[in-house]
Amino acid sequence: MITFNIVLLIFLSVATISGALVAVTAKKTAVAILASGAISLFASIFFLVLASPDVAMTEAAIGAGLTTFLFFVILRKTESHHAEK
Amino acid sequence: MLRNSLILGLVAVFALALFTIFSEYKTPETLNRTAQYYNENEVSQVGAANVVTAVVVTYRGLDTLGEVTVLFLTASVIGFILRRKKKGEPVVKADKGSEILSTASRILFPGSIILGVYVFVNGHLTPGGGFQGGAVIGTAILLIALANPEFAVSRKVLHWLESLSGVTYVIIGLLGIFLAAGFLDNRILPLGDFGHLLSAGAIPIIYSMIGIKVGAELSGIITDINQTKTNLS
Amino acid sequence: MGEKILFALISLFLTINYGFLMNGVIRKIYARVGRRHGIPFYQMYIDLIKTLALRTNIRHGTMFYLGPVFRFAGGVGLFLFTPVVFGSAMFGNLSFSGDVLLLLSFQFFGTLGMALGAGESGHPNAAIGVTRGLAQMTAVEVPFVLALMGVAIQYDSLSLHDIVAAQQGGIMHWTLFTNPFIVAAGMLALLGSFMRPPFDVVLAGQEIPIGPPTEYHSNYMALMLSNRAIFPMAKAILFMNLFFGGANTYWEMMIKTFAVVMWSVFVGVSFPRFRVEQSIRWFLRVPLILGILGIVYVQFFMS
Amino acid sequence: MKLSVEHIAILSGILLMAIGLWGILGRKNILKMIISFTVFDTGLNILIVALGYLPGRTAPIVDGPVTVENLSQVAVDPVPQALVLTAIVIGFGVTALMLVYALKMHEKKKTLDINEYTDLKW
Amino acid sequence: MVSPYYILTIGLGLAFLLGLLGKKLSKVNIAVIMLAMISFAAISASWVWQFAFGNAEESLFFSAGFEPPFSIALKLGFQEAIIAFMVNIMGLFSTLFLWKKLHKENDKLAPVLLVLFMGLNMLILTRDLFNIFVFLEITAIALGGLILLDERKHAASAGFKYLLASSLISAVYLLGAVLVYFSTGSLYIDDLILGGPVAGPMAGIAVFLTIIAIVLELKPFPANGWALDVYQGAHPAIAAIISAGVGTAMLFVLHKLMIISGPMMAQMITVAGLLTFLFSNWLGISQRDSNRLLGYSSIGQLGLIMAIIGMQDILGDQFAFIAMGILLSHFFAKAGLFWISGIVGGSKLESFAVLRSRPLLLLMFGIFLFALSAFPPFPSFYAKWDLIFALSDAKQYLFITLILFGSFFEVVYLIRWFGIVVKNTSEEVKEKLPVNITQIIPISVFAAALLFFGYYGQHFMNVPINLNYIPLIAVAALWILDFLPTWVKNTLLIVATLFYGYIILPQLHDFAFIFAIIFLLGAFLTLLFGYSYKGKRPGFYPLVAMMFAGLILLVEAKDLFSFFFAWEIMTAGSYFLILRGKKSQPHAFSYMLFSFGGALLILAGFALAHSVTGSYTFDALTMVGALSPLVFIMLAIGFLTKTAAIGLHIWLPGAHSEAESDVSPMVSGILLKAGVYGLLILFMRMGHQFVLGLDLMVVLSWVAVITSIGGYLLASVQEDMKRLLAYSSVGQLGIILFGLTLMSNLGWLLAIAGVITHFLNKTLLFQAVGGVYSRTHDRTMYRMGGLIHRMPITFIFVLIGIISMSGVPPLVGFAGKWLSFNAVLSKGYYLQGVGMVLAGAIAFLYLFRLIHVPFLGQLKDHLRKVKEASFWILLPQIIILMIIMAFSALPGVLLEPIGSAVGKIFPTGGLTWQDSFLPFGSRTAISEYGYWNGTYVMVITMIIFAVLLGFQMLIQRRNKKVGQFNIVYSAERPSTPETTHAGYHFYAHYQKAVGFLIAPLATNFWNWVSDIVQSIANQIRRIYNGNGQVYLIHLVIYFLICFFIFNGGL
Repeated sequence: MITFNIVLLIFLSVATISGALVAVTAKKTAVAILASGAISLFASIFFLVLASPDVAMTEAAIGAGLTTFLFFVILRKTESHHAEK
Repeated sequence: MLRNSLILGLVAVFALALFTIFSEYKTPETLNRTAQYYNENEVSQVGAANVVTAVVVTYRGLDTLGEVTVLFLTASVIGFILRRKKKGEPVVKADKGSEILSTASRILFPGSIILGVYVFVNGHLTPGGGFQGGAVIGTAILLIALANPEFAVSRKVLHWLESLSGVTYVIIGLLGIFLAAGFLDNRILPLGDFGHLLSAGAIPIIYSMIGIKVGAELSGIITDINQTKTNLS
Repeated sequence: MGEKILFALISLFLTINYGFLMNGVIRKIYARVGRRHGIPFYQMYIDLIKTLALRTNIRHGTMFYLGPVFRFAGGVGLFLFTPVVFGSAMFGNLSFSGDVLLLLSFQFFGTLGMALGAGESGHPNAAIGVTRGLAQMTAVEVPFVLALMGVAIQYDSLSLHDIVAAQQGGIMHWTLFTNPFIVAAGMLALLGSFMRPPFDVVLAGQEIPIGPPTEYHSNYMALMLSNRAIFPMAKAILFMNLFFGGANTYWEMMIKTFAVVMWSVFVGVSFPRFRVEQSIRWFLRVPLILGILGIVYVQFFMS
Repeated sequence: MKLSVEHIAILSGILLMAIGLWGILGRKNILKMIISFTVFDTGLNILIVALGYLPGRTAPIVDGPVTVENLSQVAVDPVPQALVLTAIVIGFGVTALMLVYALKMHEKKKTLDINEYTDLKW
Repeated sequence: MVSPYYILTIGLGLAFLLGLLGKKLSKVNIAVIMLAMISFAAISASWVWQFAFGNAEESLFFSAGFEPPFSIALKLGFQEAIIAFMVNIMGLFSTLFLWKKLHKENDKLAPVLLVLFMGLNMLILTRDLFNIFVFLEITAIALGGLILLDERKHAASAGFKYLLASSLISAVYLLGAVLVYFSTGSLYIDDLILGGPVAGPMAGIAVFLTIIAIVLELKPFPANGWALDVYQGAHPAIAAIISAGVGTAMLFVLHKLMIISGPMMAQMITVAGLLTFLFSNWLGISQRDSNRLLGYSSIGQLGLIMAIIGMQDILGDQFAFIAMGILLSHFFAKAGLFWISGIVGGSKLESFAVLRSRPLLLLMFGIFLFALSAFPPFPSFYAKWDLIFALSDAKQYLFITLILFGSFFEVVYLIRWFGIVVKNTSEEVKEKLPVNITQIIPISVFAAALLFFGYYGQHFMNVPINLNYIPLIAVAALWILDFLPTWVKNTLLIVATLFYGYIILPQLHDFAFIFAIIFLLGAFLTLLFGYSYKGKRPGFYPLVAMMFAGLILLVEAKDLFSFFFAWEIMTAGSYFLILRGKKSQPHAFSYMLFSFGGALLILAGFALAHSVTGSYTFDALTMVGALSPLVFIMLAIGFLTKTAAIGLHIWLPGAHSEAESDVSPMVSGILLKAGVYGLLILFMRMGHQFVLGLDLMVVLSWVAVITSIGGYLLASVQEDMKRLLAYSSVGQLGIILFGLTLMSNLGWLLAIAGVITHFLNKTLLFQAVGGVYSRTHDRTMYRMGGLIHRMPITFIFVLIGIISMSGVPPLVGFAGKWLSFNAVLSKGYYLQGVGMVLAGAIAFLYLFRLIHVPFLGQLKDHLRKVKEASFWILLPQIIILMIIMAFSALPGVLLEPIGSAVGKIFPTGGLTWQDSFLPFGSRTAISEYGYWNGTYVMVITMIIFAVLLGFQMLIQRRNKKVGQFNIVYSAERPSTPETTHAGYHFYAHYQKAVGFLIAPLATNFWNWVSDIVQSIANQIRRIYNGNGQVYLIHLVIYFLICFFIFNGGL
């Protein structure tokens, strides 16, 4: 039985996995950070679908929010010198 | 390129290994006994509408205390690493954030703080709790810090908040031994009316303490990192 | 006991004289082979008297002083521990002190003492002579002991008396014929131990002290000359007892030992001299193999 | 192929973990390694939550149709959620620490290339 | 019992509270932390006390008042109490050690330290799988901070590698824990046991994941590069915490989880642990950085304990003892060593030489190293004994082999390090190492604890303990009295030795009696020499006492354990003694390697024998059955390393010659006899053994022959007096061995008499040479000459010594020659006999050289003012001389008692004694073949000599000594001694003839072996290329390999 949830989930997983591929292959670190933030967002939707609103909130707040910002801060502090060759 | 293909092969084998989990997985029909127990008895035993909260704060409270400890440690270590040699040095400012960001964050800031507090105070009733609330507060601080690098929450205040909430948490846990059945037992306070703000025994207090502590710690981490003078900036 | 000592002294006196005469004869033979006229056979006595009469006041140290004493004591001791004539009370000497192993080991008593004395002379060539002598001796020792062992196995005894007793009853009972291998090994070893050519580089003419040394002269020399009369005799008697049926009379002993000594003389006049390492290698080859053959022979074909 | 919510979630989780591992093992840049770690963790978290999921059930919160009485019939397992909650926070802590380490290392050598930090070896 | 939650409360509460204090109160900070640590220790101590002496029972402490699995519970049993106590002690003393550091610069880290130890406590106590994960992460993050304690150069990158690895590992663990929950519905460990072994494929994977994660945390080879870097990069005190504290806790976690693992998992853990132990130690050999070296050692030890945990079913009852024995040694020793490293500051092995300025610290350093090397009396020694025995009983021969090799490699680098520290000459110690009391206390306490547990530990062994402590107490007493001057200590030790002999000798019989006499008399004679030393000779007397204690305990031993215990004590003591020599470090090292390798073989041999017979007495050796030849070979090689049989001899020349003057006779004249005693017991119990129809005794007899020929040949080409004597010992031990292998009455008589005469001769000669050295400070013979004029008494001793040794009548050495010939004949070992004769002939070469080159010839200019050796050096030689003369005149006195002892084993074929017509019991010895009367020979020779000497004196009355160069040489009167004294390359022609026989085959062989071992190590350790990412790849590969092995392939 293909429900809405499944369609959503398939879409989400495709999105997450492509996001992950972007995150680990991106040349620019900033893109990778954004992609990983996106993954976290998708993941929190995953969690919602999996009946875990608590986890979803946490993932959104910490994974998508704080972590991403933190990456950017660190990136800004190191990048001015150079990025990955 | 040899190395890359090796790694790719390794990852493939790893995926294959994990795939056994997928192939062995059988969707369970019913809850297992622990989950069943929680879902059946939580309300009468702990009295929180959100079973996850009950599990997090009470049943597996020791994990949560550990979790708070992890954040505490992280904050301490980061503070130690980043500020050790910088004693007495004037904080050199990083480049300024954009105007829009700074304005937006200034508007959003109070709201975010209030949201965070709401989330952790209501942790036992609705999704969310101390960590989520704390994270929201932390994000708010982060935003404003990004917008205005000169912004710094008073470290003293942060320390006080962090320490007091932490100590309170531990003391509440300890009270569990004396007043109730064990360490971190939430029943040191009456369970109250189910579904109300002041219910579920000590959970709201604990979650508030966690929220404050997490918020303060995250803010501390963010301020620490943000204020670090990198050699080039 | 007193009787035994008296007999031993008589035996010693007779044999030392025989030794002097034989040494003279040998030198005569050497001279004749070299187409020289040579010395009279009694020359040794003249030498002895002459050296005894000469006095030296020189002493390089205590060991130097004691060297010839050690040497001669070694020769006399060796002789006294050897039974000369089978079954004879008079010429049985003091052989009750020990068996053939005692003889084997005791011959080094004098050598060692002499080497020490020579060493103290401070003459550099002394050391060279000693090292050569010792080195060659180690090589000679091996075939000789093999032969000795063969004899001991064959006759089940280390006692010279028993060994000779077992060889009685005709010439074919001699070890020479019952086990020619070990006799060959033993007799080749004898060449080395007599330090006659071709194994005489140890003595090396004038400079080496075991030969007529420069530092030892006068009455030191007298002791050494006397030793040269008794020490080879003792060895020859030992060989005679081991391989040639021993002697039932003193005359028989004289003949047999003369033959034994002559063997080394004849070899000596017909071969050139070996260097030390050559002689070591040689002894560790031919006589060693012969000796081992002898033992194998004894072990597998005679018992 | 079993096409259900939990299967898809598990599979996605596994794939995320694999991709994350690829990044961890393959990227030279320390920051990107850390990013890959977060991807890996996210995958793991999805996997865990999916293991606690029962099809057709809802969140274990007494609210609306979910009552105290039918909680055990309609709600999913709260435990994996609680565990993941903890895991996420801990993961954040570790990530933050790693980032600060990266900063510290960068301060010394001015590079984020992991290949440059091989002074200790053998 | 005090609830463990108080530890949590105190730890966290104070840690949180300290944030309040801020900077101003940072002075209080550390004191508060200290108090907290003390309270941890006190609480856990109270648990231990209550479990050990009270009637406490194992109990569960629920959290939140719900029963597990619905809440997290802490379990407190005896095991938990002990481990928690250990960890807390570590915390307490780490804090103390770091006091200054934390107090001055790093007040922020003090709470982190506190939380770390709180976390470790919880890790030990918690019974919840996920809770373990949380505390694992707490540990990881806390360590991540502590690694950066001070600004070490590479701390940051090391810490980062650590974080990478631990993140990956904890992710694996998390997945495992969750899967366990998924498949069983519980996270409570004891639940999983109650339900029987966790079943089902998913559960299998789950258990695998949790356990492999803990295994990975324990740094299995080769997935452990990150850990090595941390050990090297972090502050040593932090490394101590990681190694001792965290390692202990992790091991306990693994132990805790073992109850959910099946036998297959246990086997995997065992193999992983053993491979780690082996390779980690192997790779450690090439290591030059002290902290990294300790890291290798830590990882190795953890691997061993991990394997022991995996083998707990095999080990049965003894599991706890074995694990604790090794754990305790590792715990105390590794912490102590890291701390010492922290004090020293440098990271090169050589930099530890500064410890020489602090003897006490050096002593403790030695204690730690030897505890790690499993020497008695440390707990690891007992544990290793039990471990090997238990494994042998279980027929796990492969495991035994791995453990033995691992132990050997470990000893290689530990002992080399010790040698470098104590004796490396390239490092000059100029100033005193600064230390402060807070650093010394922890180290001292841990060292003391090792000694305490060393004594205490043996009571838990599986063996009937039958040790005599009196000699060991003497050793300890001498350590305490070490401040006294030499002569006092010397006297004390001599009196003690004689007194002990008075007590012990009547209790001993036969061979034990004979050897005891040698050891005690030897101690007495060699100690007399010691009066010639001035000053204090710090450390000398306890070590001497230790060696002699080992020796005397050896002959007192009546069971395998006491024997091995004494053997190891003796080995250690002699090693230290040899190490005291000026340039003896490399030689002492190789001595130790051979001895230790031999000891391991002995241990394994004993264990094998025991596994067949079940006996712990020497009777275990008699009825080993099919394994007999193997046991025999192992034990024989073990003992032959001590007697320096050819091939195993290369340690001896250096060790004996480079030792101090009075140590050389001890180790050469006396110590070697320990090996003979071992062989004696072995041969007595096992007799002839056959491999493929070949009698091993015959093989050994050839070994003996080659040993003595080789030893003597080598002796004859030495230029160094003591080396010459040392090689001579090799040869003589060959003769003794030969006697033993004859397995006949005469053969053993020869061997035992040889033991005694060798003891006398070698002691005499080494002491005489020592006397020469004391005056000339030179051992190279050709640089001397003419010493007879300066040291006539010593010359006489050497003369008597060499005559006696070379077996020339009338001295007692001839007895050996006579016996050997007779024994050979009656046994029929003719060809070997010829070899022995050749050896005897060669003996002349070196003996003559020994007396000729230094003593005769021309006196060298620089020796003109040399004086005779001092009285205390001469005195023991006089005594020995008198003994030799007595035995020479009356050989029956020596041979008859030995004969009666031998006769109990070989009743036939002995000597018979016939009365002679001289008094004093001079009797003629009669063998099957020949006869000999030593008294006659002596008397006759003396008379002849006296007569001739009298004659000479008569005719040369006015003889006088002439000047030195009064000789004629090449028609010149020489004037320099150098050109007129040939001494160098003395037997050139001999070498030309048979030099090929003394090619350094054995040395080359062992060099080759060590090169191979090292180069393999060097190749393997290249996998640790320092790249954190590569380490992760190792981890993943390791994980995957285990995964697929465990889950039955793809």
